[in-house]
Amino acid sequence: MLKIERHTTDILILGSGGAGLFAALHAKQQNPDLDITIAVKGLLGKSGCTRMVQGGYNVALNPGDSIERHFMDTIVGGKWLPNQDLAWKLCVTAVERIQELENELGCFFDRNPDGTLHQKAFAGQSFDRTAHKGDLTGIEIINRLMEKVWTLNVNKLEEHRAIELIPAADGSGIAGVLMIDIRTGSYRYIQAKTVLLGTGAGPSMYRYHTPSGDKSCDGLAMGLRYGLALRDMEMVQFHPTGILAGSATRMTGTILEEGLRGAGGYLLNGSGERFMQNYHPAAERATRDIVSRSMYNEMKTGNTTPEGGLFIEMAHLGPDNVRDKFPGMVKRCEDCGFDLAAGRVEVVPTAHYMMGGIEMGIDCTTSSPGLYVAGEDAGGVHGANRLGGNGVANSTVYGGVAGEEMAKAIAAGAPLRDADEVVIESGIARAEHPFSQPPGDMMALRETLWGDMWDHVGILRTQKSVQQGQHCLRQHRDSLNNVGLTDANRAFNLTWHDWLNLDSLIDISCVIASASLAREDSRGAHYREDFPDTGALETSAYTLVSGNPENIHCEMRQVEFSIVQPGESLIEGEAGAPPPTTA
Amino acid sequence: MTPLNKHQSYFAAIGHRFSGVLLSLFLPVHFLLLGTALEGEANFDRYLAFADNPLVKFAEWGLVILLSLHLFFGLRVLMLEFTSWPATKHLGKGENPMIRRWSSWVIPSVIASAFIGVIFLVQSF
Amino acid sequence: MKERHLFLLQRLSAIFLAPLVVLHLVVIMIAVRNGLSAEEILNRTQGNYFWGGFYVLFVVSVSIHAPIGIRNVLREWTAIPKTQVNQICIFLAVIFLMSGLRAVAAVI
Amino acid sequence: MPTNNSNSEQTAKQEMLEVRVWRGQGQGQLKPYQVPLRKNQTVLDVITEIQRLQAPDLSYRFSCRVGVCGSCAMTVNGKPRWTCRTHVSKVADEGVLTIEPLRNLPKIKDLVCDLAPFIDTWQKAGAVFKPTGTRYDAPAKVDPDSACRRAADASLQCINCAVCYSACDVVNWNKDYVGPAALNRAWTLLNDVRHDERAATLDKVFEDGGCGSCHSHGNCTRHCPIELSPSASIAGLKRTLFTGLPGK
Ligand SMILES: Cc1cc2nc3c(=O)[nH]c(=O)nc-3n(C[C@H](O)[C@H](O)[C@H](O)COP(=O)(O)OP(=O)(O)OC[C@H]3O[C@@H](n4cnc5c(N)ncnc54)[C@H](O)[C@@H]3O)c2cc1C
Ligand code: HEM
Ligand code: SF4
Ligand code: F3S
Ligand code: FES
Repeated sequence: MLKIERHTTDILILGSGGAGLFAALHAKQQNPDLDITIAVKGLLGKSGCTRMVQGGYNVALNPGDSIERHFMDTIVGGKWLPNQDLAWKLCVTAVERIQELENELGCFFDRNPDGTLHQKAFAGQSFDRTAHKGDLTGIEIINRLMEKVWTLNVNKLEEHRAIELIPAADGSGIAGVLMIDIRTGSYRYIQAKTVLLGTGAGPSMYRYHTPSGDKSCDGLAMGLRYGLALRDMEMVQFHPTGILAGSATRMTGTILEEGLRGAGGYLLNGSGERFMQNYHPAAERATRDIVSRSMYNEMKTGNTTPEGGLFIEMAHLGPDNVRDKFPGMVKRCEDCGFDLAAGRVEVVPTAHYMMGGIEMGIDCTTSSPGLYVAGEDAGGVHGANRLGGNGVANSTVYGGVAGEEMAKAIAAGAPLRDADEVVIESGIARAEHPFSQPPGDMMALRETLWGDMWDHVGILRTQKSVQQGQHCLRQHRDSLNNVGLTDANRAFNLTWHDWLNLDSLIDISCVIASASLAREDSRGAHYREDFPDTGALETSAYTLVSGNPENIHCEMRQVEFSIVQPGESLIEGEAGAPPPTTA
Repeated sequence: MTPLNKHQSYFAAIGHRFSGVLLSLFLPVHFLLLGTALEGEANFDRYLAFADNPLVKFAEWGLVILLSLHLFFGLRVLMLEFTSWPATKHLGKGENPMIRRWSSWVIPSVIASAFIGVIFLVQSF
Repeated sequence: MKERHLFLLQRLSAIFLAPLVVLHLVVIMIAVRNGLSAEEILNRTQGNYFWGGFYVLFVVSVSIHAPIGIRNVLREWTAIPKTQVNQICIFLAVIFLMSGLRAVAAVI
Repeated sequence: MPTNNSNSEQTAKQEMLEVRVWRGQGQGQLKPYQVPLRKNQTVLDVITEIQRLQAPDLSYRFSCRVGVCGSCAMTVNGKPRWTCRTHVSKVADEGVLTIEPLRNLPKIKDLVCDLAPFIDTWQKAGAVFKPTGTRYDAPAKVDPDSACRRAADASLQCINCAVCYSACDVVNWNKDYVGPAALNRAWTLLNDVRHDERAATLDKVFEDGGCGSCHSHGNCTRHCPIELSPSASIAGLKRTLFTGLPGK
């Protein structure tokens, strides 16, 4: 048997995005004596997507705006699927959180000429409420947060990958987490009174995707195996303009910012013609889901670019003007060999965000005592669609909440539980599995998985396509189990981690497929060509998946309209309508 | 590991440093010999005769060059540190103009020092 | 004396030295023209308060400037411990100052 | 349906890139590989291709792949660079790439370094924000055109990639020197009117190994991938000796 190092801590946090770091901070603020450990797959604060946030942070700060407005936009944008209590708490706490970021942590957001915070417009919102720092807001947020957490006395397990949530032997709750120390390749078990899942989900099972390379739905996959239920998993948001540069570059799938379309950029098909006006009156300026869907339809006609996508063109706005207005994007394209200012760049819709996730209570609890969840790993806040700017608000708000709640739980006597050693052993066996198999073509497997999810469970779905997808997934599961690794050096063995990434991604792909099949309507990010109608809002139900991937169970649960009923509104005027101030 | 690719301002810094160190080694000697003038003009003239020795001339010539090199490179550092920089974020606009300007100061500094060395030679023979 | 004072002194002395060195270089150029003689030099300098002041300033500035410079070099390029480096540099400063002032006295 | 196969890559004779990669744990040497030259190819892509197809145990670090996380910096043909945003055609010297880990940092394995000593410099330089407000106050009003705010803005948004740290010879020479990135952050704090202990930060910045140790080599600024100017920030710090704290 392999030797496992064992440690004990009060609070174990998985992930160091907005959720993980805020949890550590707020737990320490509640009680500085707590022993806190952050385990993260990459480097602390340097991995995950919070850092990649471009547009900004939604918060109702302006006297002309209101919590109610923000809330209604969130509910209407989420097509009445959000858990309203969660959405309400998001909107309320965002105000306190952004002020904490500004005032206590030192984020320096952009200002209006009168010195107040500048807030810009994001599609689908009735007010200009997105606070930002240029077009790289995430760097400012996560750097300040990270600098703060560096100064706290917390144990940092960087480059540690969680591989299994370990229940208590007596079934009373969470006992700890099994992980791999990536740098040495050895196993480590951390026993903790409370555990936070903040691994940030991330739809990286699609051919084109935006999240950082360390995100592969590990948290969701572990949660599912552990017995937690996942909601809204069919809701995968696609961003319209991912760079398309061929399968051999990691640049493919990364985002060109939304502002390009907002400023008047054109989307062109393979023959260089605009097409968006054929799909929607707002043409290129329509919301993410509409543009992505239209682009996908256009691509289906076969009128595509050499790489099989479409073009974005800005040159008609004047190359110098474009260079001036979008220096970051122009430079990014230039670095990968494209001329955004004067030429055309190939783009394709790209999988961006998972609205779904582990079912969470208002205090970030899960169905298992001691186990908490926050950020993109959690489901229920956004429903069928996430507003641009609500993602980072979600991770920072609920990360902080989780930190406070975990500290409180410990003050109230949360126990250290004894591990179910059988699960530790099966967790290790699972991770060891590839070393018992002959090396194979993992590259090809990854590409086919990506392709199958993109083609069959992607932007447009039908019962047939999803079933086809499920069939493929079963094959991929078998193939993965037969692909192995040479057991030469386990230290920082990325190929081993590629295998483990695929393992998680295949499991969660099965979940997405199952939820997509269950939802027989089209709303938000989910579009069924065989059920194109939204369906009655009053009877809106959400999907809830549980079980193991070979034996998945999906049920539909009625949404509780605890604050506002479909047809009602908390505001005058129209939620989600473009703000009166913007062009 | 391959060493860092060397660049003009690196050579400026190294040149500045070597000239500074050599000057520092020479200067006390220079002071001491000058000080021997205390013991009368005769001594001092002996020193000057010694200084007429071609080898010593050659050394002095080197020191004049070192002094002017150190001067030019020193001014360069002072300008970089104490004059104001242009707006510093130039996304996509290439090398920082301040760095470029004071890098282009390096070669003229060397040429100017060499020129001063030539004048010294012309003057002393 | 703190690091910031040493840094400030070195830069200030450098700013001071710049014109002095320029002048000194010019004087050398003129002086070497006809071959040096003690008489000439001493004639120029003896009893001359301007040159007296000039060289005193030069000596004092260099005694500040050079040892601090050498201190950086020793700290960065040798393994000599910090306190010893400081002692060496104080010693250097004293040598510079003594020998320099003696020379000035000799020529004035 | 769209596919991602580009036929432009299937030219009869594939041009190859000679790549030499530093391999080892603690000690190591350059090992040669050959990778097909492609149209859209960053240095990170080259390394990825080697790991995926030729050397499965090759270690390197990356995360965002678009130049915001600062995880992927390495030494490429002698210069520190962010590899995810470095197009091969810009750096390949006659079809040859030499890829090594960053300088001035402890090596972990192959192309991966330990960034901890670099991260520690923030505290050493006193680059830690001390708040004047709380989460219950409205954000402070700051004139976006004030000199201070402009200075802070110009040096903000460092991605902590350690490229500057690795490019600076003084960091190599002087073990006590905190290096350009931390000093750059300290400068933004001095220009941040909301920062409570500006005087204390200034004191800390001038301690042994602080801004006085910088010799204005400028190599940090020359290499910073997002074109910040740590040299300018450090010069700003030095200038406070004459001007005092930057005005509000
Ligand atoms: C390019 C891009 C732009 C975006 N722009 C915006 C925007 O403008 N506005 C907005 O509101 N939202 C935006 N989002 C969404 C937003 O970034 C996320 O919703 C949010 O930041 C997620 O935070 P998180 O803390 O849950 O996860 P992340 O910040 O992604 O952090 C996840 C952490 O978990 C770690 N981890 C993963 N697996 C494991 C494991 N097995 N073991 C240990 N650790 C693990 C990761 O390394 C990472 O540290 C954007 C996302 C992307 C990708
Ligand atoms: C012409 C006037 C001079 C100017 C403008 C000048 C300027 C400077 C400056 C700015 C530095 C700091 C360099 C750095 O930290 O990188 C320096 C260093 C130094 N100077 Fe001078 N200096 C002058 C004259 C002298 C003289 C006459 C001597 C010696 C006798 C001298 C010896 C040194 C030494 C040894 C260093 C340290 C070099 C280093 O740190 O690399 N300087 N000088
Ligand atoms: S200053 Fe520039 S080079 Fe240095 S760490 Fe920051 S981003 Fe990287
Ligand atoms: S390269 Fe180093 S010496 Fe100073 S200006 Fe930059 S920190
Ligand atoms: S991978 Fe994030 S900066 Fe290169």
